Amino acid sequence: MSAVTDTARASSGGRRPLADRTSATPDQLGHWLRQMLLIREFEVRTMQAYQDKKIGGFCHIYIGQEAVAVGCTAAVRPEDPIVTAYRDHGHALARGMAPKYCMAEMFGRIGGCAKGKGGSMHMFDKPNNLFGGHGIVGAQTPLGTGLGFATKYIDEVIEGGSNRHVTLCFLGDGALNQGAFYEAMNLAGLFDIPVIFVVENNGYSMGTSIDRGTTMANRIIAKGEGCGIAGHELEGMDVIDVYEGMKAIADGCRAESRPAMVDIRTYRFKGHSMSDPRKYRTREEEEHWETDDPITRLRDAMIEGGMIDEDGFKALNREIKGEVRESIKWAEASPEPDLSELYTDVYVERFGPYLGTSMPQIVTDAEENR
Amino acid sequence: MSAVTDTARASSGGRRPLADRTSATPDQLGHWLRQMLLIREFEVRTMQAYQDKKIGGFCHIYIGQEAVAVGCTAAVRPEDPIVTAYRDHGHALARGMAPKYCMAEMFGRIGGCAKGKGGSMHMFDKPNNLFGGHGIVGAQTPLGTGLGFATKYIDEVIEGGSNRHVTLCFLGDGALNQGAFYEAMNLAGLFDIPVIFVVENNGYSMGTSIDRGTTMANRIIAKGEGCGIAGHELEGMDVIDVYEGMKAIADGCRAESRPAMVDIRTYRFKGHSMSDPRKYRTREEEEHWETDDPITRLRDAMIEGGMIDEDGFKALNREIKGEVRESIKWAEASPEPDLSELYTDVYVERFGPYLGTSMPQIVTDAEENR
Amino acid sequence: MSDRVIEFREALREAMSQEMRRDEKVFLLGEEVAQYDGAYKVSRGMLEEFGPRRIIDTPISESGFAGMAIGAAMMGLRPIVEFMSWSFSLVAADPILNNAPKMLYMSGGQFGCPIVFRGNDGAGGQLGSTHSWCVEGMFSNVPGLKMAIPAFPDDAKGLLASAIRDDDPVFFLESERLLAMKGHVPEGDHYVPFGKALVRKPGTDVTIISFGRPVHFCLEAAEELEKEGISCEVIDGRTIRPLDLDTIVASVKKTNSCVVVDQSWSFGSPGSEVAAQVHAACFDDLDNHVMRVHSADVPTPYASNLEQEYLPNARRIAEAVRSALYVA
Amino acid sequence: MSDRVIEFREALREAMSQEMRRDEKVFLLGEEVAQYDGAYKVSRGMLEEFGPRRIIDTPISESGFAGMAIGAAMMGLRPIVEFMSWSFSLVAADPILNNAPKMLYMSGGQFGCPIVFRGNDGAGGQLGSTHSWCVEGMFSNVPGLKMAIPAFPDDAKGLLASAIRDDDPVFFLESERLLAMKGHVPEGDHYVPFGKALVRKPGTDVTIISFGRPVHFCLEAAEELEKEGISCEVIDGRTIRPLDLDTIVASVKKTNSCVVVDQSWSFGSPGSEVAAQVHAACFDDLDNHVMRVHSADVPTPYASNLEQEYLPNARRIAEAVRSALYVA
Ligand SMILES: Cc1ncc(C[n+]2csc(CCOP(=O)(O)OP(=O)(O)O)c2C)c(N)n1
Ligand SMILES: Cc1ncc(C[n+]2csc(CCOP(=O)(O)OP(=O)(O)O)c2C)c(N)n1
Ligand SMILES: [Mg+2]
Ligand SMILES: [Mg+2]
Repeated sequence: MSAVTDTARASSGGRRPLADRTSATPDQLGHWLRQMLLIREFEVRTMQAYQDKKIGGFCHIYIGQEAVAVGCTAAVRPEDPIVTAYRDHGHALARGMAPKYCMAEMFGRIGGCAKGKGGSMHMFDKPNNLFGGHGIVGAQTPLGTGLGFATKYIDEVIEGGSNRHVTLCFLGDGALNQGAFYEAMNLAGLFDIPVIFVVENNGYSMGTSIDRGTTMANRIIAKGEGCGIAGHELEGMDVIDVYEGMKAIADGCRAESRPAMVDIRTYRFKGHSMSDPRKYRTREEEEHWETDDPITRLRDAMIEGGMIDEDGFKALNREIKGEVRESIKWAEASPEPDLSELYTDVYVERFGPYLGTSMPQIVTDAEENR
Repeated sequence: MSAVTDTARASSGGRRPLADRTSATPDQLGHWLRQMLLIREFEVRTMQAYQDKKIGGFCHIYIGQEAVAVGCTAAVRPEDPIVTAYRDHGHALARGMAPKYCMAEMFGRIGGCAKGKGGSMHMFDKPNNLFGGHGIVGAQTPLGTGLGFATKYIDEVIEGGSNRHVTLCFLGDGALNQGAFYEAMNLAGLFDIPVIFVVENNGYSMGTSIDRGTTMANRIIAKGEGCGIAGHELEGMDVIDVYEGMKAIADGCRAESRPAMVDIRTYRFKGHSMSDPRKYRTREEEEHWETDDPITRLRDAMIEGGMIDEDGFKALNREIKGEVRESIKWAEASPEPDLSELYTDVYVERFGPYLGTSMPQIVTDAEENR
Repeated sequence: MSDRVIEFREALREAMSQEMRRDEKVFLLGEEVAQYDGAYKVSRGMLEEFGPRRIIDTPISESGFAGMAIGAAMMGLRPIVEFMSWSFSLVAADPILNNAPKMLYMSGGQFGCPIVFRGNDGAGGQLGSTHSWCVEGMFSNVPGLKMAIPAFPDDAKGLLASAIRDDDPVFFLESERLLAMKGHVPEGDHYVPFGKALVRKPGTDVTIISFGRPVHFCLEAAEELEKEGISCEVIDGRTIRPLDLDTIVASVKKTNSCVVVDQSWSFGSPGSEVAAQVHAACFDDLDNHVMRVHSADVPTPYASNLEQEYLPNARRIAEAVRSALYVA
Repeated sequence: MSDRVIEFREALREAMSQEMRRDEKVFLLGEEVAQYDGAYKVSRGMLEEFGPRRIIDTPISESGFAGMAIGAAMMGLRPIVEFMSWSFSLVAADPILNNAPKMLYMSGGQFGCPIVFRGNDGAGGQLGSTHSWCVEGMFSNVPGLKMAIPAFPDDAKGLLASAIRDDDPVFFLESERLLAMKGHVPEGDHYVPFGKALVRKPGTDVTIISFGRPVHFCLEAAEELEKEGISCEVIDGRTIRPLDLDTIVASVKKTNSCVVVDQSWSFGSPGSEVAAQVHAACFDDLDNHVMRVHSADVPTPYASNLEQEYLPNARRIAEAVRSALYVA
């Protein structure tokens, strides 16, 4: 049942030329570099804004894990659903959400992807098939199974064809210990649902290292195997490894209409949330991982491959910095939601004090652009 | 991590003499035969009483599975906690509950083990360390982990010694699919809790055969392995197999203070509950299992071993029939709870309309006999 | 009124089948709903008509399959989730309370949850403490969901059909004790709107308002009281969210006294809500404070005599009415 | 009153430490309670004092560890279960609602559950819909449990110490927004009994009753209203189960008007319960119906301005008081 894909891991440290390692075109590679840089810069500015009290609530920074969201998203199609947990800015950007909607959401403004009602933990993007951003640990996993169920139902029952979709359901290693995840896996295994449970295994849930909270910490795919689900292990600090590994897995799940579980080893360079002093891990450990920066990795490989040079990289960086700066300006300019918004989106139907629903700008903009 | 104990299974069909198969004394064997007969007779009369509307609510009959409760209970000590699901009459009797308390409980009488407040699904016996009888599928599994936690805490933290207990936590194969079970296993594995999850695998949860509801149906111990818990498989239609298998497992868990998961293959000869027409399985399948009757098996082996003869067996049977008849009489004679009982046992403390708590007869009798 | 008489459970089935024929996006899932025809035979025959892709047996994983259905609803499908009993929905509390009723809000209007959760609710069959939940006592507190609770077969069909067509999540509370009840039910399309209570029996002396199965206890009590010369107006609330306060208030302004009968525990319940709202809306009309009849404030007992005493039975309702009217 | 001033979170810690020193059967478990010193530092230093066998870090498995603790309580141990937030207790709804408060009843008095569940409750930090539950809105409906909700540091200590010594399961609701609040707290043994409300501010014109954090909003509003010549008596309920109706009624009989302020959603809440009970007990004393101030009946929004408007803030309380007193 289990099939550990170690190819990627073996190759990841290697110095093999890019062309041997991936079928991705220079354009694709450039796009990934751009996306990872965008996430990085976005998160840096997010931390600043949080410190400046422009962002409230809980805020979880994605820095260090960029290769996971970018590589995984690249491995599936835009129409394939994605759902994730609360550390979700990276997924939103990788999925194609314009940074301004994401930033405005955290600023609690009407221009936010959820009109400021969701906040950092709840990024939704209907035009880009991102189904949230969910704050309760593990809660997104049955939803993920349900998204996979739905695409399969639509493809096979309603349209009478065969399965054409695969769903990505991201979760943290801490979510491994929620019963909901186990039930989600069993259902996916039982009903042949094309959903991939992507564990972003950064080794910690808040201050708890994986081995302190999770049995079989060194081989978590055993949990998937208990539900008859094929497991795979990937290194998560190199976007090419992630992409190549996930591409094969996703293509397989789509073709066979089966679930999979992937253990992607990664690291969050920052604290759990904005208030975490990170006493539970050593500076050495952090440095060890920081030398494995996914952005540096891809940049170096592309420079080596002659696809970009230092100047080009700097220009790209500048461009992205500008873009993020614009997003902040846009967010700041976006008004607070009108107080009447308190009573919209509670029910689709309008009754009593409830004012029905209206689409956020992210949706209306997307419809106009279509 | 996994260790499948196939010895028992291999031997179960065999014709090896009793002495080779077990270290149990003739007295022990006789006791088990007696207990299995008691459960069988008790359940037959329970079914009648249910049909006569003397018993209400849901009622789940244990006939066919007697060797499991009897063999498992024999493999542990009286002070070891036991907890189970709603199909619990067999466990109560095997644990030593006098049939009258059990019957009176189902009759809804004050003499019942829970003063008639619990009913068939909720058999509790404090003097015999039976912690219920639980109606919500899977809910007893975290409790089982907690009982094991508590014995270990008492043994090691409060008394400063080493672990001396092991807890038996029974569950049906249907409970394999509840997240609570998964969390219970992970916690047990993580905290080295001496609890054995005994799956009474009768192949069905209501009308759902195990493979229709459960992934890895042919090797469910993979679910334990996902939580780092050693798995064992036992045949459940021969009490000697169950006892020998469980004895080794229980001794191991006690000594190492570790959990285990046991898949015991058995069959319920009757419907899921009293209202089940059993359309989901064939008469052939039922007959196949009925020829494997655990009582016949032990009786035949004991006759062959010269420990009992036909007449002795008949006499035993008569004696047990009388005992169960008495229990029904006793239950019928026991009064309905006084209406004031509605407000007892809600809170230990007496306040407002609440009348505090008082112990049921099963406890006061036990204290007197001490 | 149609003169065709069918069982409550058949009425439920008709609503589901009708909507499934109308809309391929609708499907039914839950434990034993397909091959077993439903633990209470509500879905009998539906597997045969709609096949295993749309009538789906699930494992005992309420949290998993409720969450799965919510995910499917986010994609625009319209699942009907059967809980064999609402008592088993506690293990699914997070998806049904934290996801379904809040998804639309949290996503700023992007993803709604057109989903129906349905199953047996309430005590009454000696099922003991864990199996006798009246979840309206807790779940009606939560905004974002709607809650319907039919007491008669025609409403069972009409409310369920409306629930399935509703774009918001609906908690649909049935009573196992009523499933075999027969009544006139319209054939063909039949939709009962949410938020419209029904006067089941007109009267002049007191307003009795209830929801679901206890409506029958109220009618029983009303009949008894009629013999004593007390004329009761019995209102069947039909939906708890939205609550039709207008119909209740109109009645109380006429009768000047009110008894609310709610099968849930008293504390912070639909019953206390109705009492509080009636007091607020009819402060100058009431001759006495609103009386409340609930299940006793204790876990549900198994013993038959205790359970009968526990329930908001006709005797206790009649007593409340007399005391509302200052009749010794 | 002691003149030592400590934080609310320290008061909680003192209660736990004191009881753990007194009784080896008491232990604390939950996510991040040990090595991390608690997500909100309530248990800071306790690992050091009591060691890892009694201060236990758990995985993110609320259903599992709550159930585990209940099993341990059945064996006579006295666990304190920390939910990082009560919002996360929904995944543990079954064990905490179906097991703990019913075990004594179902077992006919054999097995009680001396257990405390505690953690942050309520909105107020822009945490959004899933993380802002006021679980008293739902859970207070359930008999068999007790519920305490301190608003001041001294009560935090005194109520928690009482909760740990209580033989029944206690749901203990803290507020993250109050953890840093400082106040006089007695050193040494300090037990506040359950079911005794406290008049936080005496007054003559109106009774304002509240629970937990909104008590502070009430005091704020009372101060404002004082300037308008309105004298408010503010009652801090302290426990929701048992509810101290006597203190409330005594006050209402004096003031003849009542406002209840409850941070949960309105429908079927502690607020509606208090309103209904006050109407029943003070029908002839009230000059107006009981006014209620709740969180808005919508999922909790993230945006700061929406959240402020959502909460039962001082402005909304003052408006309710004025309208209770017919002051335009
Ligand atoms: C059910 C539940 N329990 C607890 C929490 C609080 N909490 C939020 S994130 C988190 C740690 C999760 O760690 P992991 O899944 O590894 O994700 P990571 O933060 O590493 O991305 C915890 C305990 C929660 N949100 N939901
Ligand atoms: C959470 C929950 N869901 C559903 C039920 C209804 N139910 C009671 S028993 C049962 C089947 C359980 O089968 P299994 O665990 O195999 O035990 P067996 O009846 O075979 O002993 C179901 C679905 C329940 N009691 N609890
Ligand atoms: Mg992690
Ligand atoms: Mg079974």
